Amino acid sequence: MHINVQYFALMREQAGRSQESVDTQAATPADLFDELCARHGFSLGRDQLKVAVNSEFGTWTQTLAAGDTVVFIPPVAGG
Amino acid sequence: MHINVQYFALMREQAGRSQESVDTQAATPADLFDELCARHGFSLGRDQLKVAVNSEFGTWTQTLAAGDTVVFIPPVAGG
Amino acid sequence: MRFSFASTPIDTAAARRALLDAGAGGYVSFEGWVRNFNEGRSVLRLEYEAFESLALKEGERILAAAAARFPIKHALCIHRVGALDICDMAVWVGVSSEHRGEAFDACRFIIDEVKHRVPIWKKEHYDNGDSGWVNCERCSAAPLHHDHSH
Amino acid sequence: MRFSFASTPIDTAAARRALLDAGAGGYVSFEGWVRNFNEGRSVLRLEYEAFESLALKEGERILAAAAARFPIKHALCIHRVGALDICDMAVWVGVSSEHRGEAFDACRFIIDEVKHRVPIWKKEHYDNGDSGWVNCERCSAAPLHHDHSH
Repeated sequence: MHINVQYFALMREQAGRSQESVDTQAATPADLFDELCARHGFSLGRDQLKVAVNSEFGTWTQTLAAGDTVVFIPPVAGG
Repeated sequence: MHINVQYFALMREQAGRSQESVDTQAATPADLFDELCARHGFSLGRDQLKVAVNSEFGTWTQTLAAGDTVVFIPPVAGG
Repeated sequence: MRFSFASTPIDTAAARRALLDAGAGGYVSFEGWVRNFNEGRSVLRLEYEAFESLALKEGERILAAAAARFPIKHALCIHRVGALDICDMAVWVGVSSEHRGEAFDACRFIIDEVKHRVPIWKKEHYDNGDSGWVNCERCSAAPLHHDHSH
Repeated sequence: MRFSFASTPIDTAAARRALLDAGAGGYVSFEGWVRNFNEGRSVLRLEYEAFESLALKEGERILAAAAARFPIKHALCIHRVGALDICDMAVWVGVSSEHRGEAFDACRFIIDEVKHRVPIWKKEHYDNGDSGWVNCERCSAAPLHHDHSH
């Protein structure tokens, strides 16, 4: 199935793009992250990231559906 | 001796003036207050006022000198 | 560190500029606004009066105490005197500091101390035509039994 | 209650006007300013980037939580995105309330939560030509041993 992935900040720089459409068998955000980490070589691990699915905070173990938009959220630094 | 007295806020309204020069034998601000209270009929008592002598906080029992400026300070309400 | 009085609307933009500092990461300001009621009474307007020569000294002492107590960069306080309407700004406090916690703490310390220590008085004018000096009229109405709950 | 982003300097005067209320006696505002150093490094300029669709929701949740927790009249928060220089305002929070205590408490609550929860990132550019994403670069440099003391 196709999943949309958006990248921000350090993740955007390391992925070399701000978004991509991924054709994947990943059932969960955790599976998807591991697949994309192997491709892009992210320096941050899952324990340092949060995940959002369709512009809302999600969990690493929730089930992904075709067309979902996923964001891996590095440590924030607002203000 | 002559003492200058300045009045503010409620004290000013009750004294009917913002300042006066008083010829008095009062040795202390407490004595001076009692003398002026008898004349002007202040509604606030000494326990509700503070006193300043020459633009600095003072005490009711300090000794007054000729030419001193005394202010009886009602409860404040800044801000 | 400066405490001052204003007889016209407080220029907060100019005051803020005096607090800018390339080493400051946080800026907290407080404004006291004239409310349309106080202690259950409907207020139409206010007058502020100050014993300025002593108030300026006491205000400076408060700013110096804030600087000694909290690691701040700069602090200012400006208080209005004269006639004010509802929503007018009666007092402004601004503090800049390296980190935000100190700016919050110092700003609150300054306004709390100003309200308690600086010889400034406020006369409220009510919608029924009455008026009264805040903190004074009830004391004087019942000098032997005032409970200071106001 | 509104949380928003600005790609140009924050208009604090307009934002403040939105908080005016004849029943409000206190107004507290916080500004985050770009400091010229952070964690011992000399900073020349910053870039802020936000995951805006989620950040706006999270920001609104913070403002709603502040209104539920403190008896305030109005609250707003505006965060810059894009390139900022030293002394520029990165974030503004304003709160009005009947009494000043709640305005201080709510303003501090809002900025603390915004810094911890809202998906916004800050890239610092240093005087030696280096740059780095705050809270990320050191984690990624030592992912197995990061102590988060920064």
